[in-house]
Amino acid sequence: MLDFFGFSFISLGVLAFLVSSIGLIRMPDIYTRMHIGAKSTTIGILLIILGAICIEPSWAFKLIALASFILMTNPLSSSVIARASHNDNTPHLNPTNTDEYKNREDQS
Amino acid sequence: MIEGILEYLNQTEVIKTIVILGSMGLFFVGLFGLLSQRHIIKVFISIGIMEIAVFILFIGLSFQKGLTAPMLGDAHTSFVQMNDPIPHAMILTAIVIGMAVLALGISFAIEYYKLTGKNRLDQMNEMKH
Amino acid sequence: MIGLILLGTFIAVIVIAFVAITQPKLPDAIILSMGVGLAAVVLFVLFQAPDVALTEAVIGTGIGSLIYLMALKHLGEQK
Amino acid sequence: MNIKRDISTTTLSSFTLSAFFVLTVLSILLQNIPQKLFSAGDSLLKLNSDQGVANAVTTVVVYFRGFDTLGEIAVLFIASFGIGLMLTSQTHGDKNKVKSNFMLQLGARLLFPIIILFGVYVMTFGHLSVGGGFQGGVIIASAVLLMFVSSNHFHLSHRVVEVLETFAGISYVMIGLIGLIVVDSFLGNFLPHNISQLGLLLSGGIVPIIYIIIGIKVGSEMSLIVQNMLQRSDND
Repeated sequence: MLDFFGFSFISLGVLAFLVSSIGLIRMPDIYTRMHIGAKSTTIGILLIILGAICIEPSWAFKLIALASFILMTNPLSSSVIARASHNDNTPHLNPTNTDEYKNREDQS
Repeated sequence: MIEGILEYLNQTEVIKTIVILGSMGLFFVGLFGLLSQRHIIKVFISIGIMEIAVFILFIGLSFQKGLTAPMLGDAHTSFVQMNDPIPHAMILTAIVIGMAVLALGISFAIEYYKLTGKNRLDQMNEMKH
Repeated sequence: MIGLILLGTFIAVIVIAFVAITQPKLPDAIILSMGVGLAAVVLFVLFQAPDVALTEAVIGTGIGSLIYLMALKHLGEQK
Repeated sequence: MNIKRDISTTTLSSFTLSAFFVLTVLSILLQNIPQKLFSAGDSLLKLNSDQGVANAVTTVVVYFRGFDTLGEIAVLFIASFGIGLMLTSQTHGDKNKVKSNFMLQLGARLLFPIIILFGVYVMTFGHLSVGGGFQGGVIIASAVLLMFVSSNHFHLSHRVVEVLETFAGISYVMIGLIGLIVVDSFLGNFLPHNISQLGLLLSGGIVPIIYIIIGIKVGSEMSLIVQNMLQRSDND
């Protein structure tokens, strides 16, 4: 029974990866692509780790440590990519041309 | 039909042939890049790909179907039915040394670029005249 | 089954390497050469060599990307 | 890319010819591949079973090929020395043109001890599971790289790296010489290594100690390479 839940979680994670790769092809500019890449990759990896915990419960501690590491690094890298592309004056495309970060001074 | 193809691909000779021809193909891709590209970074990338091809050939020839990694674990309690550990040890050090030597080469290229302003192989003609 | 997986991974390695070499943009070529290293990691795991796979993963994508990107920063763009 | 313009016809045709030649020779050779390529691996595995080390690759790297590993570390040291000699930087200005923001600095400061801990784990358990000194050293160097990228004020003390590297090199040779005196072979295993203690942290005699020494050496040299390649960028 636990195996069934594990494999269904892993299938959901793979589905999230599929949706993410379709979105990477369809999205127009770098900001929306970064959104797709960060969000749905996080969901996919977390679902796969949950499935692995269900299948092999004795690995739970290592897998939870891995999940917390991913939860720490993934938003960090996507925010760094967004800031770098904004500092580089990468153009926004038409549906996403709201720029709330423009008039704000850089305070490190 | 599909089972026949899978059976054919699982034979030891066929696996060794796939390893040899595949790594040879990867080596030739790297050699093609080394001969056709002119930018210095592309040349270094091609050399890295040729290195990886040699590593894959070395590890793949020592692989036998059905044997495990040379390491004791939960299921293996004695050193029988294991792969050959010597190629693993040699390639492990070769990867580290290869990356350090690549960094040394790139530092030479950076200093050359600071002195002369040339970063393409067809412009480097000081020795010609 | 392992023969089919090996065949597919070798084809993937060769295709990624060819695309990386004939790529006109240098940053894309660097990222794709890291992809060649990751596919080689998959091959090493299939060949039952986990030590070599760990070394290649750490060096090929950690320090190697730094060295190539530093070279890109100093050596300038193509043409 | 245009193949006809970039490559001359002679190069392309000779390339094709050589590839065709190699494939022909290979197809002849591949007619009779032996089922098992004979090597010294089986007898080495048999020798390995009285060392008290679970990972056979570690035994081969540190114990059977220990003298070669000493030479490879010397090659690594010379490469790091050459990079430091080529890329000397005189000025110390601001490292990055754009200041890194608060979130990146905090995240890097949080992640730095975790990555160092993981590197030390990989280094210390090299004789019991996957890993070892080379991998752990490079992981520590990648943690140093993260701090260099994120923070403007991080500086690796040259004196500390020098002391660590000298200590590692000298103690490697000293342990080898003690083995030469006690067991009559260079890098002989003079500490107790009983097969019944397999699985404990201090089970392999001198094998884990030497792998930790290799880890310190590789980590400090790779950190120096990272520092030299990044510091060159501030005086363009």
